[in-house]
Amino acid sequence: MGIQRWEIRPLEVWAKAKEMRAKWQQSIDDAEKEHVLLAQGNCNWAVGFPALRVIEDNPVGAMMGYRSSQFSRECRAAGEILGWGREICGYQLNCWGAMYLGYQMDGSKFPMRDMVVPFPDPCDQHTKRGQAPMDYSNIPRWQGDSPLYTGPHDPERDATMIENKVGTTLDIIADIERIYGQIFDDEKFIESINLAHRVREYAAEVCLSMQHIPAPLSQKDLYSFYTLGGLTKTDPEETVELWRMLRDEVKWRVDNNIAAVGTERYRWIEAHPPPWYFLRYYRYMEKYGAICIGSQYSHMMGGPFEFKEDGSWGPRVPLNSWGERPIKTREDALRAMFGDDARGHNFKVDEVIRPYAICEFAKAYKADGAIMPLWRGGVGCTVTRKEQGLRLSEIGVRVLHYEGSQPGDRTDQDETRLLDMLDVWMESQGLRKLED
Amino acid sequence: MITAGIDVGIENIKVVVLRDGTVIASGTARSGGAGRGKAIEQTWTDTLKAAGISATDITKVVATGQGKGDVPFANDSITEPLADARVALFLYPAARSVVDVGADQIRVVSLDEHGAITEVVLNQKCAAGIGTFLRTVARRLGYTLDEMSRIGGSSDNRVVVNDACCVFAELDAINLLHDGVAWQDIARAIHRAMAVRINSVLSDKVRPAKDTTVLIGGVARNPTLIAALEERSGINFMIPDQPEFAGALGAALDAAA
Amino acid sequence: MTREYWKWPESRWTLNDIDWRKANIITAGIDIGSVSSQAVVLCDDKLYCYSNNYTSPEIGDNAKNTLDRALETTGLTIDDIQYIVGTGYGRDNIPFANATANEITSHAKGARFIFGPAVMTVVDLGGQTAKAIKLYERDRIRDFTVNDKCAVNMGYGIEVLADLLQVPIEEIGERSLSDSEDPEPVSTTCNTFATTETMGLLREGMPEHEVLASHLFAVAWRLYALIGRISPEKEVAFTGGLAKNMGIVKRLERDMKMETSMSDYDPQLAGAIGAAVVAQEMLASR
Amino acid sequence: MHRFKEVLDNRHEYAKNWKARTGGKVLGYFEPYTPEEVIYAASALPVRLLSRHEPDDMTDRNIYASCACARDIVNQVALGRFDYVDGITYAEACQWMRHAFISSQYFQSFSYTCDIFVPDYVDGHRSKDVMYSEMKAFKKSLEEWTSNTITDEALDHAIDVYNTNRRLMRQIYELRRADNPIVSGAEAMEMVLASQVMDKEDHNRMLQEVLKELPRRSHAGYPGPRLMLVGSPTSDANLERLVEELGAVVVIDELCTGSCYFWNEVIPQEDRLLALSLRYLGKPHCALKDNNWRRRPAHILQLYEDFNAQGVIIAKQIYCHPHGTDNPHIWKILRERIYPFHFLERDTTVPEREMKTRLEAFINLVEPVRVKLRG
Ligand SMILES: Nc1ncnc2c1ncn2[C@@H]1O[C@H](COP(=O)(O)OP(=O)(O)O)[C@@H](O)[C@H]1O
Ligand SMILES: Nc1ncnc2c1ncn2[C@@H]1O[C@H](COP(=O)(O)OP(=O)(O)O)[C@@H](O)[C@H]1O
Ligand code: SF4
Ligand code: SF4
Ligand code: SF4
Repeated sequence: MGIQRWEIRPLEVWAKAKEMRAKWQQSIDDAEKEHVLLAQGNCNWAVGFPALRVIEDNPVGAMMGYRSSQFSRECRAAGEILGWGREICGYQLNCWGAMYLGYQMDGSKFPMRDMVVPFPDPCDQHTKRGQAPMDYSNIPRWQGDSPLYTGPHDPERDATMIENKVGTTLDIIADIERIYGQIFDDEKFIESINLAHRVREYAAEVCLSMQHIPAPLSQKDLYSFYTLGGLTKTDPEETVELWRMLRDEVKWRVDNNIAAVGTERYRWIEAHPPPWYFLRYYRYMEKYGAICIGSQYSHMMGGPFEFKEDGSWGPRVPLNSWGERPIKTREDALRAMFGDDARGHNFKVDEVIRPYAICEFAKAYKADGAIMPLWRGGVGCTVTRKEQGLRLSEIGVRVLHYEGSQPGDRTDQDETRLLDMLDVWMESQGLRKLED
Repeated sequence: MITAGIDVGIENIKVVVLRDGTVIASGTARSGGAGRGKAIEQTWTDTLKAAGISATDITKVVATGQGKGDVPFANDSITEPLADARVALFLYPAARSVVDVGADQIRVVSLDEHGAITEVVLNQKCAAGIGTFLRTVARRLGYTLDEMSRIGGSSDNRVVVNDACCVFAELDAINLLHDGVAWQDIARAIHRAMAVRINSVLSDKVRPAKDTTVLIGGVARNPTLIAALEERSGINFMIPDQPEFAGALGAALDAAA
Repeated sequence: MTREYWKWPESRWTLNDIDWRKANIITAGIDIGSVSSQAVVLCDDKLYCYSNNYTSPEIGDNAKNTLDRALETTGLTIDDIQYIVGTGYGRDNIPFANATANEITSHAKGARFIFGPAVMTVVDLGGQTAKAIKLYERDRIRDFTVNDKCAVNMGYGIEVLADLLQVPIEEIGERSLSDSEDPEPVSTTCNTFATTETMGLLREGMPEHEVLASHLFAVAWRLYALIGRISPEKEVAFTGGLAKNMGIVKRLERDMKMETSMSDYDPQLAGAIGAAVVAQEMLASR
Repeated sequence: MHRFKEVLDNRHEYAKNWKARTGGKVLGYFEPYTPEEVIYAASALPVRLLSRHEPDDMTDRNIYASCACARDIVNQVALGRFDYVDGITYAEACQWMRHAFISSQYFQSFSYTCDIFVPDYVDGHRSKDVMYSEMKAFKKSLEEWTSNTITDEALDHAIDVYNTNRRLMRQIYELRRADNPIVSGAEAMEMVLASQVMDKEDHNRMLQEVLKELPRRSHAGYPGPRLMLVGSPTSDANLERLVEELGAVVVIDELCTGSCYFWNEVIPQEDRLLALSLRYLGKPHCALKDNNWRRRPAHILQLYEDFNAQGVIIAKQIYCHPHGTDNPHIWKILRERIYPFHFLERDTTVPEREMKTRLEAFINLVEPVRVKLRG
């Protein structure tokens, strides 16, 4: 029996994405020269401050693991020498290892942070993330919470939790204004929230389009755009435009059955980021005509999704929907932002306390299989991963677990073994390589 | 029709020659390191000689095992679970699961009523190397594998070693040794700890059924380990005569199919 | 019988230049390790004889046999030895020892005997564990660290590797050094992972010397992170059997910029020598 | 004194007897942030689910790379050791414990489960609002489950019992400040551990008896150097025992299963739930909750000095990330003051010789006694 082959075609919007990426890089390089405050963390409201730049060690650490295993190893050793354990998130090991060493991958001085404004996340390693720079150079830190709970819905609990987040953030903003003498620009912040929402709407459409057979994009494409989703900080209008274009093109691809993988005959999902230094495994799976159609993690850019009452799968309408309630003040904007994160509605919560939620995702996207990492470093990456696997196999989705240290740390990653396991797994499902 | 299967494991190479469903010759050798190519060649020619046939008599050669790519004369190769499934169903048509415990890897293959594979579970890294560990530990205690297995079986002492992985088990074993604990008791403790580890792989995802599970791989030659594993898991394994050749036989069967 | 690649050569030796009958102080040190056992005899401040062999599973007789081998051909008997100190994993199983010494202490003292009194950082690379020791004021211990559970299985792991790869254990180090650049190391945390990964590399067609390089590079990294914890001096004295594996020591020199102390003595003897030195001190303090 | 160890070793029997005696429900909890007083006031018995190592081939299917502490609990549940536990609750702290909370439900069905969110930043002025709201929700759900109304009187009684327990435990710990402590580290640890699996009124009674007997205890000889134990929680006193066998004495610990469990009391106020919220937020910081304003390093140093320790053993569970992340700073502050410390990783079994070598060398380092003569 012949294999169905779909037409493939490069994405046109790539050109624009590339151009934007270059600009973004430039802006980062320029920022080095400007005298801005550097905050460790990740917060959407930072745009409101005229001279505050946030860097999350996630991308920094991931990039290091990806670019130079030698440097990442040095960083790791620097951290281990000071007492870090192997169970620590590899992004941190990389990033703070460089801080201990005092220099970055390219040999330049490590940019010390001026403050820590951590991104509240259910992952404990996220919580502890601000610890290293804070302990190392005695800088202030503002830790927020990431409240969640299981069990029946309790509006009172929800409200307190959201209010806690809104209130804490208001305090932090006030603190920063007071300490550093910068004035927070509400208008800019509100605008950015509105724009972010539009990006998210387009992104949600893009994500939904992955349900189509053949899938118009692959997980790798999603990742490339994923990073551009958070760039509203540099050129908001342009980002929105990019996402609109992507949405349109994807729509066109769906209508015309243009595939990301021409031989698509097997659809798999994953959980959590892949090993950034070993993206080759996507390509390898394509040899079997197997395409990765995303993960709860990559689809997060479209916001939280859920099955609707009519059985369709779609983005959840936020608790404090932007559409329904106009955003006028700083507080409104924060509430809109955090309302989204309320319990049971974001991917992290699903990962951490609703392991079965991945089944909904698998069903919606007609997945045949799931490939899931088990990381030794970083609890948030691995918590409930095996539970998810069990739940998936209960509903007939085949699951492959592979082991490693962490997406940004290749220490325990056995690449040969992973490829071997892919062969074993695919052949045991009756599939053979189409090409070699 | 004559076919052959060759299973290149991390520790051992196994060759089986099959004529119309009957094994006419088999051979094995250490697979070693860089010298593996030569060892494969050698085992192959030796086995053919024992069978009294020449390579041209053979319709098809299929390779399997982690080193299946290193067999230049193979006509095809299949991944290990396929070979496991083939041989299990050939020897025991009622089989629903196959457990293969080799030098490095543990595999659990579940089958449906038509013999199709429904799930494959591979060991986690911390459960790797059990076969090799048992072999080197025997050597360290000054025994052959058979002896160690027998001696371990003769103990009824309940000392335990850590069951998290081979390394931890070994640490505890050395500790006991220097504490003056009798060897047979240590041997037994080691076998039991390894049984716990293997059973943990069996417990993953789909538990093999009590009476329809085949156990193959070199470690299935170890009666004390099997006893411990059966006790721990509650499974009565079906074990072929030469379980270490099962993978190669599976490949030969595949070649004949 | 096929060759046993994992076996390292056992040895025994006597210094024939001196007559033990003329010595004032004769002490012995016995190091019963997880893999190997050594017995040494010191006549005054000279190493007179030693033996170095596998630790036999016959724990009860092991220490005696080891000492007997050292004394073979010397005419010296156990009764001529004034003081015997045991050390190592099995130090409690030396019925004839007058006292025992902790491994950390004995390796520190042994290293100073072997490499000279300037030694301030000692790293023992043994069968199971690695220990990094920092000294001050002659031989007082300022700090020490031992590798934790998931990083053990040092020398013994190499024996298993030699067996799997069918490369003689004494050659593993040399063979791994034929290229000046190392490939990516295999897992640097756990030896079980590292071994599986190494076998995988070989299977993928990586040449043997590169595979070995990859493995030993990983061991060296593991050690580097361990040694770093005690803020080592630039010069480090390596003791223990694995110090004979040049693939590890050279990498620590080349890539981690450590300077290694040199000596003609067999570094594997350090523990036993240290114990014999302790024996001398005990005699002196009596 | 040995009675504490007995209860600890037979904790399942203890709880079963308690149930038979009172007809009450047992609520298992995972983390020390669980407001036990509320449970107690609902006439249920809060029992900390403590790990115990048994050969484990059940948990791999559910958990990966977890510390033995959390993993063993799941194993215990899988083996049915906690069959008497009616409900479980998890007060947000370490994520591995959350995982244990989730996975346990896979192996045993509980008539009640509840998670309580505890802020990551425990000291903030807004933290108490969340904690308070969670307390209220917890109280409500407990009332539903037990069909008992939790009255203010019941809460007052519970607070009183718990505060008494804390005070008595502090008295025991105070005894360890003596030059020659009459309570060993292992004994003290067993007392705290036992308190977490017992009805506190029983425990109080036992403590009062012991406190009466103790002064009559004869002092042994010089106990050896005084050590402090810092690190991941554990459920036994094996390490303390080993150290004390080697000729040193553990005079104080900073473990969440040890001193941190009872260190601070509830300061009564009109709103009982608020008083409780503040008590739990005000606990000595665990490694995970020590954010923004660091309190843990100062607390460790304070204990070190108060108890006149001479060295610190930092024992971390393999895969314990909160301590893995916090350790660098703890090492740093100890180094700055030249307080000797030794770091070790432990899991379910301790290869004794290995550990002995290290501990002995450390004890020698703290107080050089050189070599031990035999006989
Ligand atoms: N006679 C025996 N008694 C006990 N165990 C044995 C015996 N022969 C082989 N084994 C075990 O089998 C292992 C090798 O298994 P095998 O399936 O040949 O490995 P692989 O295919 O991975 O190379 C050895 O490491 C040893 O533990
Ligand atoms: N001649 C040698 N060449 C290379 N490696 C050696 C040699 N001799 C011993 N070794 C290594 O040293 C290890 C034993 O180290 P040793 O310090 O004697 O162990 P321990 O004292 O802990 O028992 C062996 O496992 C082996 O890897
Ligand atoms: S989720 Fe994973 S990658 Fe993210 S902080 Fe936690 S451990 Fe690190
Ligand atoms: S030493 Fe054992 S437990 Fe640790 S990582 Fe290796 S195999 Fe796993
Ligand atoms: S705090 Fe540490 S020991 Fe406790 S559950 Fe978490 S990881 Fe395990």
